[in-house]
Amino acid sequence: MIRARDCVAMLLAGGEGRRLGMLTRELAKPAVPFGGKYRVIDFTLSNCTNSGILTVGVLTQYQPLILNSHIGIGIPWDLDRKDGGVTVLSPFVDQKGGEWYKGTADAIFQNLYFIERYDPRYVLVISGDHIYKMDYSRMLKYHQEKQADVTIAVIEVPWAEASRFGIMNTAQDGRIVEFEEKPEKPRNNLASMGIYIFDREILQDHLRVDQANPASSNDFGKNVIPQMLQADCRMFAYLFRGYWKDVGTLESFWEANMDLLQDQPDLDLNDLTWPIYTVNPNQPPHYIDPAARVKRSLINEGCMVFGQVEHSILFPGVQVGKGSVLRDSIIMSGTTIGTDVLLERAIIGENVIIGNGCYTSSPGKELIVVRENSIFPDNSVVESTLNGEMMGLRGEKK
Amino acid sequence: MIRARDCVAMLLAGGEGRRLGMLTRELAKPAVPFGGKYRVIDFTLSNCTNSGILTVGVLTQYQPLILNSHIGIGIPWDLDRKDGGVTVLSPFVDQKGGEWYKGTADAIFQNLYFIERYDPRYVLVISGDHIYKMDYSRMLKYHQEKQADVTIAVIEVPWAEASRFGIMNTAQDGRIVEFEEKPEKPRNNLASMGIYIFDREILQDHLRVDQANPASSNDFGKNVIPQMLQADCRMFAYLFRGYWKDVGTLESFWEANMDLLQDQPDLDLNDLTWPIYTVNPNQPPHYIDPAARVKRSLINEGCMVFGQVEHSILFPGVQVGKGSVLRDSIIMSGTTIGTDVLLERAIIGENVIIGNGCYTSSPGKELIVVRENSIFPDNSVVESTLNGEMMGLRGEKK
Amino acid sequence: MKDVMGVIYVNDDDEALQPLTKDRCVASVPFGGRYRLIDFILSSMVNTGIFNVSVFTVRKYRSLMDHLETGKSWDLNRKQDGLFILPPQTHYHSSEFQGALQSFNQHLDYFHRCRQEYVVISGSNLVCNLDFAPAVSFHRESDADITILYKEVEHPEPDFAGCGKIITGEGERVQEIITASNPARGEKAALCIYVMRKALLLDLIQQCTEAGKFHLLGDGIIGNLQNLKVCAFPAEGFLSMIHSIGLFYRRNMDLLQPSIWGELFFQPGLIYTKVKDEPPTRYTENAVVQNSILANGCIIEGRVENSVLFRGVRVHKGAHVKDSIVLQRSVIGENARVEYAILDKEAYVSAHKTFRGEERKPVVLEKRKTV
Amino acid sequence: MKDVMGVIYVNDDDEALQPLTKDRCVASVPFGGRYRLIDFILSSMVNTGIFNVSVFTVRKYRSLMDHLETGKSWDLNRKQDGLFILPPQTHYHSSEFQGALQSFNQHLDYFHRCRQEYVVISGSNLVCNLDFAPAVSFHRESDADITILYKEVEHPEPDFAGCGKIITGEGERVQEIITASNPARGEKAALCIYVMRKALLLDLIQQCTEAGKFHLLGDGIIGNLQNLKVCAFPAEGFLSMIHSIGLFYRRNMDLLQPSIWGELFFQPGLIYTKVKDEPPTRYTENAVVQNSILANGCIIEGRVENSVLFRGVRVHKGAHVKDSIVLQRSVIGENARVEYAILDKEAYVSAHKTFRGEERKPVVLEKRKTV
Repeated sequence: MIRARDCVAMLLAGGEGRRLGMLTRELAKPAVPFGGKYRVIDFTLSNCTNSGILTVGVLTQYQPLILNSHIGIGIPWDLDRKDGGVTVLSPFVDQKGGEWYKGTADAIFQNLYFIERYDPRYVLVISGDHIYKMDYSRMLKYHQEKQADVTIAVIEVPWAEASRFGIMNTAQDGRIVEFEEKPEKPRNNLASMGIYIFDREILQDHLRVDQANPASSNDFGKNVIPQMLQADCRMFAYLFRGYWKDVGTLESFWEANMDLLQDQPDLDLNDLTWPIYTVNPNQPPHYIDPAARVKRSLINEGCMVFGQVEHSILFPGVQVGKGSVLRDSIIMSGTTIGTDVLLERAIIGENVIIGNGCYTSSPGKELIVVRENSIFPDNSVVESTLNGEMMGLRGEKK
Repeated sequence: MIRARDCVAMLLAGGEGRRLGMLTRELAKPAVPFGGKYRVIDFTLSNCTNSGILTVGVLTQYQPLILNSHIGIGIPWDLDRKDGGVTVLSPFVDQKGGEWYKGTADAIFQNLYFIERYDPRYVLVISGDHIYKMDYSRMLKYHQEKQADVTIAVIEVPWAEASRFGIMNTAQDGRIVEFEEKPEKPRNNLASMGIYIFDREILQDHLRVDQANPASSNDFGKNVIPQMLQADCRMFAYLFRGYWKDVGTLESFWEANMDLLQDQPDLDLNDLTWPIYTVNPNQPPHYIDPAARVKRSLINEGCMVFGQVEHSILFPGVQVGKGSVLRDSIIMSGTTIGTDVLLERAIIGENVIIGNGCYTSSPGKELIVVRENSIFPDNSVVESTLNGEMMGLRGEKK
Repeated sequence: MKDVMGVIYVNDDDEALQPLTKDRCVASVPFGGRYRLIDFILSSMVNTGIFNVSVFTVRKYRSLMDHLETGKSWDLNRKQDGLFILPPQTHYHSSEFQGALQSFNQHLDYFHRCRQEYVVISGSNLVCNLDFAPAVSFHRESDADITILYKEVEHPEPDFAGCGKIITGEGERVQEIITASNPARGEKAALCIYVMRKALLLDLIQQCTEAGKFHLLGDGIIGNLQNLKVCAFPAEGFLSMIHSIGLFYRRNMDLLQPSIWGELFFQPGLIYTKVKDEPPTRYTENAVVQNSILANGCIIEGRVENSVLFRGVRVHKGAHVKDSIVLQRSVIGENARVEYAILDKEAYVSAHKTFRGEERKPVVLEKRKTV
Repeated sequence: MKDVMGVIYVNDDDEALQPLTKDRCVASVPFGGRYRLIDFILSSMVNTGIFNVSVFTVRKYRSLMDHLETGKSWDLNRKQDGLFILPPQTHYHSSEFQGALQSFNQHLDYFHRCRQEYVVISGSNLVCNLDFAPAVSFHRESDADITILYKEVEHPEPDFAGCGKIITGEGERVQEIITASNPARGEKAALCIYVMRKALLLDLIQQCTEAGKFHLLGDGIIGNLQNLKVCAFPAEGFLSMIHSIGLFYRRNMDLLQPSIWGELFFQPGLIYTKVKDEPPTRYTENAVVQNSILANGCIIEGRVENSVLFRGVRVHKGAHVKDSIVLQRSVIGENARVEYAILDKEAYVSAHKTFRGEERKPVVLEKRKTV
């Protein structure tokens, strides 16, 4: 087991996630509900625990209340530790006044004192808005074996999509020789996953250089990594094989949810060797009526299903009335769906009430997104409660 | 027992406490160590628990890190509750941008959503920088009996000092007829303790009025209470009898510590019916050498005493070398005092090293205040490490 | 409720629920897809605002202790008051344990230490969701020495057989309690739930144990019907006392009625239990589930009808589970068939096998056993 | 240390520490002002990085369970691994318990479930602060089947009487273990601490229990000295095994030497225990304290010399406590005198009374008793 002080993880959870539209109106992106039970950040936090990385700083500033109360002192992820554990790091006022985080690198820079408290040899930087299972201890071992200054996790993406990512061009031995942000003609399909291991001292030095540069936007991908490459740091790419999804857009968020519904899902939530932890609700077993029909779905406790649920995800306490049909949809906690409702490709927020006979009508294949606490009277059309741009359906990537 | 939703406490812990000088350089005032083991805020938090007020919002923005990690999810105070419990409320960024708290009333106003979540009938507003034991449930009962809109706890102060306080002039039945902030010629010696119980709706209304007033500094004492008086609210004074001390100045902070050293202290820390909770350190029993002499003192675990300790307070893990003499002093955790040292009226921060033969030399009776991590070489004079103004030795009161 | 403490005692013999009680006491028997029997009475007390609860155990209480832990799931992990598990100070051989008063007498210290004035005492095999506040108010106002909760019997099932039939007079004053009877429809069945002052309980303990008598109802209460003012108070809602495998089976099956499901688990408060890290239950392409309740963590590839599935059950392709209760992490192999059955934890029905009982006589597959 | 688990077993009889063990097992006996004996070995394991620890109990383990709770104080309240308290599955009458292997055999499930490859097994009456990492490294490198930790005896005290004297040959290979002896100065005393593979432990359990033998050292290890490679490895630092009231008294008194105080409590790691909400100890005007250690929560108005005071002790005016060990919440009344004494928890020495033993024969005042 990695001792607490060998490696400290810094989890960037500050993303406002405008592209997730009203899902993030009251939440930081990593706090968005996912997979019928979880919040997006649960995956990275559980990865830390399962990898034996037991000191984690969570950097957050945008709407941190839900995130703060979700994380608490880390009990669900077994991160309530005497030595280390999880700490939520928000910006604060000191005698010089208060300062918000400017970019990802600035967020880490402002919290260097936290890292120094544990005096680690390595710093793992991860981001709270990706869905995947990864053993960081293997990546750390690779980092040590390569005697690298920096290791960046990469994943093979389809060539056709490579130009949407930050692409690493590597030498035979895995050393990164070039980094291209969204290249028009990619020479490689190894995309950065935004997961970095740094030797702590090198990270400190380069963050200080970056801070001193007024032209910098203090971002890892845009500024610090190129700066390190230029300074000839030993930077290696660590190839990750497995399921990985950035849920930065509504479409990809929906896809990642639907990916869980395969008969043999690529991301197995039932795998006891790599459990995904979260705060557990307290609800009775869900009820399936004699007239109900459920397939290719995830149903959480507390639900009552009288209708038909197909290729959909129900969070705790959802009610689906008689004669209703749900397809390709995600219904969050506490929402009530009346009788004879038709929902297709819909993402419905928490505690929504959808009256009898309501229906979605999406001529294109646009996702319908309904914000929490909305109410639809009987027989109305269920429409998105925010406009297209706010939902950011463009394929844009960070 | 008061049910969680009857009354919600809002604990104002945002104070920067400049008058406590370097003690608050890295800490919010309520986080300042006190009494050999505690932090100042422990007293109000324990009062809440012991009074059965189990839903507490702690409002903080100044250097909240120590306070956040001290409070965690409230386990030491038994405030880790499924329903309610303690929640630290820091300012945050939402889609309109970030806003810091302007005054005490503004801090509550910005967190009205937190109060509303519990739908309480009453709101208790307290402040995290007073040392006292008080059963808020009795004050609440008084509030209910009087059918008051607002109840303000008051304490009798010596007439000579009354002009330093906010004074409540009351009618026969306890109803407040007038409020005078630091009156030159007080007509009364009932001083406000800064402890308020509001009917929730009246509080909400008046906070909104206050927010709408651009001339207001959004402070309870200065703005909201006078505004309520003017609006003819039913406001009552609740007379508290017992020990109470505002530790807003260095001198009063020192006095409050020394008050614990009487043979029959006014504030009894050993009273099992009203325990003061805090995070417990893990240290072995303290050791008293055959040559040591300890009297009228509080000594915590982990200390080693080879010298003479008189009328002083030692936090955990303090070492006092042979031949040294401590008088009227407060020594915080982990500090090492060499041999033949003389300390009088000194407040020494955490992890300070005082070499052999050092001594304080205070011709006046000024308190010596040494900030954490300071080092004094052998035979040097132990002097304050910040100037007088920063320490705020003036008798000023809020 | 600050001045009321809760006491949960063993009111029933393990033997009646064999083989489910082979390694566990009755209080620890699983029920309703994710609960243990004790969860119902414990949650009822907590929801009523009783935050000092003791559980007196007799035998086979290890799984109960694992379940209750520090009381965290019921918000009873408190510094003052909270949950107290009080095992016997000596180990009882089969005939040595003679009643709750024997347990209480071994922990007089505990009673003396508690600051509460009143005590609500309850057996541990009740399936219920109760608010004790009305009973406590009635107790105070009626000036009774003891208040017994009763249930007016609604159906002819033997839920309350042997509990005692209460005959009341004016002002709900108890005139007689007939223990050797199965109360009929409309009659008042005693529920093993009592409200009294702690001081009186201590008197009863002393008086009875000195006389070598240990039965709370028989010796403590019926024996004092003449000296004390004993009153009766009705309990409302779905209510059963599980003292046979048949009742265990039928009361689980009752949960398939949405009205009972909604009443038992939500009204007046939530029933709490120890939470587990299980993902939502996954239904695959071929899943067919009807009239069933399912806890989290199951993977359903086959057919499930009229059944109660606990956490982490796996129903493989072509398997058919019907009219059955399947406990935690049991597996039903491909094309296997399970009918009128109770599968205890981690039981395994092999592919193509059939495990079938009868409607009035469900068959039990023991913990970790395979067919 | 991810692949090492810890096992703590009962290696000593309660009788030797009577009356301190009247209501508690040896592991639960208070020591050093605020600890219990088990804290030392448990903290040693945790500080070494062993995060899966099981505690096998035999009798009178309730106070031990109260003390250990969920393992939170040792950071062992974990979802995977963590602390496991494993009581006997049946209750042992006085002669029925014959050795640790009997306990282990009742919990084979636990061993099978654990993912660790190695196991560090230790008795529960050791006062020590050990880092097991060197012993585990030695074990792996020396290719030993079993590594026994030993202490080279420094003084003629009987700390290790009856533990076994180890005779080693080349490469620290154990040739003989003589159990019926008190190892003399310079000899190697076996410490009841063993390192081996879990698989080998399971073999030993099976082999011995099938033969009706249950003693870990005598049957499991000495019985296999010829077939297995058993090596010895030295333990460093202050170390005792508390198996008599005399040793209990003298090893507590040793803590009054600052060098031992600093070594035992801080090196190589901190000793953890269940924390309590006690204020700092208060010395009044007339307090005179010399050469003593005091835990929190005491109020000292009198005189304390050469003594160990646990949490919450009250020494009233004019009282004099000398050469004594005073356990939690005991009270010494005005002008009372206590000398060469051990006061168990909540004992009370009335005003003006004297309670005095002899240096070689300290007298014990039992829990909650008054003189």
